[in-house]
Amino acid sequence: MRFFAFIVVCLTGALLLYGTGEFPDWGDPNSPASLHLSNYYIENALNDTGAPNFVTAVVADYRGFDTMFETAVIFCGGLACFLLLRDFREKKDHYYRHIPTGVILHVKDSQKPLTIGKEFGYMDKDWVPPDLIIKTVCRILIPFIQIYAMYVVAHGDYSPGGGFQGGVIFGSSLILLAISYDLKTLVKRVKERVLGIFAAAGVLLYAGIAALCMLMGGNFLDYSKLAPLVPWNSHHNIRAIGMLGVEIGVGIAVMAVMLIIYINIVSEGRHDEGL
Amino acid sequence: MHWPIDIIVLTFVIFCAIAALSVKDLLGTAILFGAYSFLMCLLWTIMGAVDVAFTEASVGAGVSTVFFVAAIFRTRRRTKD
Amino acid sequence: MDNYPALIVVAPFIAALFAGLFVWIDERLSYPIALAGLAVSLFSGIQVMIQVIASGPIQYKLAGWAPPIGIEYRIDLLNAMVLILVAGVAFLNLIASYRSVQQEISDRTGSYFTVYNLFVTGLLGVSITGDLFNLYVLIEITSLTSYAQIALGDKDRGPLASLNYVFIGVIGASFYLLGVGYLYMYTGSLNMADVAVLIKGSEGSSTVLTAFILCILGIWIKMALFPMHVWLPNAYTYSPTAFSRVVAPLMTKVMVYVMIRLMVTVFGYDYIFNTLHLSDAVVWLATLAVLAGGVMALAQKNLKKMLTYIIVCEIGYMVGGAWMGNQLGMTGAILHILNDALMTFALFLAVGNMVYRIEKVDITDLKGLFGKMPWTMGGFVLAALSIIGVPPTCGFFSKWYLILGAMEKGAYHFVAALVISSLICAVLFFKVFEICFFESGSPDHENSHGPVAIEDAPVSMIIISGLVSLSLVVTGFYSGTIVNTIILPFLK
Amino acid sequence: METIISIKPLLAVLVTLFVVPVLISSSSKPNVRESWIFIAGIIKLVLILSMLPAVLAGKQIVLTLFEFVPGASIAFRVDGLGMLFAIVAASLYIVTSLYSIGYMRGLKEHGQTRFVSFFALAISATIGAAFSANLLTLYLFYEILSLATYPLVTHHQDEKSKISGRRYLTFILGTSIGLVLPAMIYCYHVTGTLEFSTAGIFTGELSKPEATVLLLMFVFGFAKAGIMPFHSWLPAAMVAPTPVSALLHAVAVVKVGVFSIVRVMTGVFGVDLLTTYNLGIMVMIIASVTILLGSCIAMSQDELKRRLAYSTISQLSYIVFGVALLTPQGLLGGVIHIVMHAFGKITLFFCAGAIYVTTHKKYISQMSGLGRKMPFTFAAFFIGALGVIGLPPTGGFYSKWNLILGTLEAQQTIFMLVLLVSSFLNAFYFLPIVYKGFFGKSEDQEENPPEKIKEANLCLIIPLMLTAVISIILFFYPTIFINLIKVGLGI
Amino acid sequence: MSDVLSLIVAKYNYWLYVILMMIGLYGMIAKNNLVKKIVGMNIFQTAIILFYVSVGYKRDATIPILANAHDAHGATAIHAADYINPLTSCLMLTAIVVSVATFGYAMALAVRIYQRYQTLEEDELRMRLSEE
Repeated sequence: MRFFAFIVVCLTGALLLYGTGEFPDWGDPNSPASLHLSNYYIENALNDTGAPNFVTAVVADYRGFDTMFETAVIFCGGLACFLLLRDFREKKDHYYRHIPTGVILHVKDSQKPLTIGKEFGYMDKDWVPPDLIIKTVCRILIPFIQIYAMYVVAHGDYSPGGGFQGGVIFGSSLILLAISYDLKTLVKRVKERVLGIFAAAGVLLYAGIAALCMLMGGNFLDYSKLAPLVPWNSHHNIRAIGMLGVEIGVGIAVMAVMLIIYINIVSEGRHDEGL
Repeated sequence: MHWPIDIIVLTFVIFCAIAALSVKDLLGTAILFGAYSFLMCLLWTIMGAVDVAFTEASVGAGVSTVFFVAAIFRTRRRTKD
Repeated sequence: MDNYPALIVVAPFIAALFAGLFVWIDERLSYPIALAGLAVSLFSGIQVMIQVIASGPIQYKLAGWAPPIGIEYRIDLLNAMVLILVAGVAFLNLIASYRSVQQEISDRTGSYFTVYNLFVTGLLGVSITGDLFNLYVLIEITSLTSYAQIALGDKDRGPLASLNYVFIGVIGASFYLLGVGYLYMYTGSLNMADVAVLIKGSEGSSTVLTAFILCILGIWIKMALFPMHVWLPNAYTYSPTAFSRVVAPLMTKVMVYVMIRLMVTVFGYDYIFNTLHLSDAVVWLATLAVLAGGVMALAQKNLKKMLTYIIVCEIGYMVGGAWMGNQLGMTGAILHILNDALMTFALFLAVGNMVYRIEKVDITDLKGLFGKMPWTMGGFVLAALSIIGVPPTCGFFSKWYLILGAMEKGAYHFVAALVISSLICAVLFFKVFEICFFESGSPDHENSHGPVAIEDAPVSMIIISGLVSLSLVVTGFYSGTIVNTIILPFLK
Repeated sequence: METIISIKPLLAVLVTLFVVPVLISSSSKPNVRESWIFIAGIIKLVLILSMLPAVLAGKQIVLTLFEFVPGASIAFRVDGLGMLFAIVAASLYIVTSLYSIGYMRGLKEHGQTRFVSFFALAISATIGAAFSANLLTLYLFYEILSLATYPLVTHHQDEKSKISGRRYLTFILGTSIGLVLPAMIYCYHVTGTLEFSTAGIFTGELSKPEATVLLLMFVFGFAKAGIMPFHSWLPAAMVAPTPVSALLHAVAVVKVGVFSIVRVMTGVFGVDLLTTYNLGIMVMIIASVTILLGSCIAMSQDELKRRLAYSTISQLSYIVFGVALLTPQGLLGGVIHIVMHAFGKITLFFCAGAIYVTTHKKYISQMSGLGRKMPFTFAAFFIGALGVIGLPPTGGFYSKWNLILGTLEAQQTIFMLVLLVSSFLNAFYFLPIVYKGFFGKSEDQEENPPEKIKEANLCLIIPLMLTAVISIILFFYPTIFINLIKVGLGI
Repeated sequence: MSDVLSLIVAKYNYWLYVILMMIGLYGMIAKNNLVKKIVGMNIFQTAIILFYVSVGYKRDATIPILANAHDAHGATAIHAADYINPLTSCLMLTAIVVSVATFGYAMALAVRIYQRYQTLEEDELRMRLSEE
């Protein structure tokens, strides 16, 4: 196998190197790649779309269709993990911790779950008491991370970032919550149902705005046709508003999907205990 | 002239890639892989592709590593190769 | 309405999202929504086909940007045909598979329908787009959704088959992406028509050559051309019925379409056949694929797996025809996209019906099935005859063109391979028929719910299965019309 | 040539196909089912006969259904040759249907609905093959016929029929896909058409070696004609119920094979091309070998049906032989043998079946003395045997006579010898059966007391007497068929 | 000598991406552990992204965000040569998303396979499969 792999790899490498032979120099401003289309984008993006970040302009508008499916890809990823790992069966034995005393109870019959509250807490097989420093730091940090995520989403057309990055950051903040406390805390606060709806709704927001353009008489994704819907808008390019809408959609979807994937992997689909 | 920085970072990237594939501890692989992603992100920033770099920083170095660690948590840490 | 081209892809997409949304609200609604999306897509496909036949290729500018800047859909006759095929097969399969999804994936049907519709969206998008990178994104959608669905099948082998498919699928898609990158390096454009103009006259360029090899190689891996087929049999065998029924007819065929699109629209005949002279080598490869597929099919004990090897063999047909370098061969390849999709669909529909009743389809499990499931077996026989190439089923007519093309080129080894594979298929299927016909199985089949008397599949499944099988004959009779109105005008 | 566009050929083909759903739906009521068969059969015959006057007047009835590619369409054309074959097949279908009622019910066979349905399908395909306007259509119906007969051959669904069915398909499908299909496509590749025409479709594109290979591919490829070495499916197929053997393996299936070869030689290659390249001799040698070997093997068979099968193999080659003579007399003799042999051989099979149903005897050695108990059956057997041997007063004489004249016309005296020797052999293996039947001693009196064996029931007797009588009538009135051949081949 | 140096400077980025890709591909094919394979896969994909980003790079150009956007607003002319290619960045955003989705799902598959077979080593898996 190793030998075979070596041969394949060498052949591929040789082919790719051969292909680079006629490449223009690295960073050559006059290479065809940097002239044909990119110049158009750089020179016209601001006028066309009102977004000073050319990448965002291309991502959300010129090639917005790609991005819609990119979001669909991430949605697929989440859905795939859900389909693969999600295990709806109730687990038979549960561990509980009696909070005042610290005694661990092992309940084998799941018919009568203990009420979780001041007296009893969940606990996992390899439960360790949450570290106070980590807990506190995270509790303080998480809201800031989330605000930053929202900034990244909203400010995507002026600075690097956009819906995807923002969504990932938001998702990470919640994952941080799960890691610093435990998975139960997260699952209790963010219901699986909510995540599922968010994931679909985020992509749907994107596709919906795009389809709305179609209903307004334009082509699919042609934001310029949205103008009648936002009559109060006077000094913003209508396309920039459309882009903002889809970026928010992407952000929501990505946030939800990241959580779905994480929760399913870490708890093997049972949504009870994890890292 | 960015190329000296570029080539240094690139060397680190390749080093990390090889290391990530060859250590026998998967948790080590996870961390090396995170480092690889982060260096990659640095490389792209040098080349000016800030959006890509940002994404890689949040995804590659961030969430991917978390997924990785989560998966290792549910499987085995040791490996033969 | 000018938005039909967009609707073809968008309708199932939005339907999928709504279906995904309703999983968490009322799961029963997911199915009708998914079905409606596919119906709209099919309808739009037919509308587009009518427009294309009437007034030539349609361009659709997504987001309203003119082609090289934005993404465009460019629908000519070939696209339109593949689109209708994909939408039609997916739609019919969704109707036929409702019961088997309920049986196999009972606790997450809504999500399954979502994934299913996304998969179909991907296939439709691949067949409609005129943009190289958009094609890649949509290939990835089809891939991810198929990874997901394969893992849902067999509890033990499904995930492994899926992971293998992930690795090979990623290699294939990445090769394609690299190829696109090289093309972009050379031309600075991603639009197919634009790229085709820009690479004209650059026959000697190593970049273009590498791009060409990478793209074609990537697509070959994705379509499972021998010897890159290793992932296919396991992946298709261990997937759930509803999925294997749609992926087996469509996935490889859409990839063949992509290959033809790259050959015809992007790189051009002239470059491939007159500059590179690749025809001979690839036809030999296709010959090998045909033979190897047939021989490996002979060794199988599981009916589903046997059929997957036949797919490998049929891919050889299409690749061989497309690379024959003449019009007849290309006609045969394109006609075979349609015919093979229908044949495979009919076969897998029948097999799905069997799986629904007897759960395991090792060949020895099929004893006495003619008596117990006469309608299903009727469909199966018709489809099998089409694979063998018995007139008037459609399989015969595409084979006709392929052989004619091979004769024109003088590639008699390919002719021999086609004939031999027909014979092998005859042996294969009659081996199955013999068991179904002669061996009288015990009156009660054992399955996991204990002994159950076998009867034919539910009516919804039988009707679709019978309909598709009959369509094989109808398509066969109208092959001439299809060739004259769709394929020849496209190739001229 | 004047042509009439009419839907009649299509109807004639489809009528028995359309009746299949009706048959299936009335499977619980055997009498209703059988009456439908007769209605369909009679409609079919009437349709065919209604086209007869036009065909005799030298017109052709054409109908193009689907143009597949220019020159190769799904199309029908009724000419003399096809008409001749269609009349024979359709009329014998009615007779056989009657016979099979007696046979199947007499033996209480299972799956009778399946049986009659596939029978109807097979006869549709036969008529389709007869009316084909081009090689593609012919191939289409040829294949349908192969597949439709498979469930008939393997009707008993036991191990023996499984093996036979396997052999049947291997030979028939193997040769048609392996040889005919490439040959046909090559023809199209070279000429761009597959339409039959009396002048042939080749206009000098073929060199002699190419033509030789192609012709061989066709002659061996149409394995239904039973040319050696692709003959052994026919004896194997004798496991089928006798009506199948009678109609299909004496008339429909095998004759479709021969008919296809005739069509290819006269309509695709054309007599002129074959004469130019002197290819007739080659085919004649092949046919002669089959004729003689077939007869010799037939003599060694003890099972009656197997003997008949080998006899059929040898007789079929007469037809090929006659056509390969490439002279008017030879063609006439060969093609008319389709008719004459059909009536003679079907009589023989009917008799074999009647004997089996009544006495459950399959082997010739058990049959001595039976003739006295079953006089009608054995009388018919005698007439049938005469027809196959080619002696007056049966139609068989007429074809043998013309064949011999043909050899003289072509100045192939050696081959005349073949015919004579073979006729002698035929007599040698048929007449002793009749002799033993009437004059031999009954052997197994203990097992089967003589009073238990009596003449077969009416459903069996009427058909076999009918065909025997027709084969005598044909001796006196063969004109209509001769005219059809003359119209069809333009001689 | 300076020729060689300039050639290296001109092309080394592409060469190194090829090497990185080969490492990834090798890991994907030759490694025995499924998780390692997945890592190889990701390295392979990132290498391609590196290639695209290299294609989009321009000497003496800055990041593709309009400088002084807030006050300029189209008043001053924009020079295309000043900014790097935004198109490749856009494409690679998509590619990264694809790679992370695939990565996440592959990890999920690995967990699933481990659940079923208690191992992630390919040779052991093969042994288990042939036993059954």
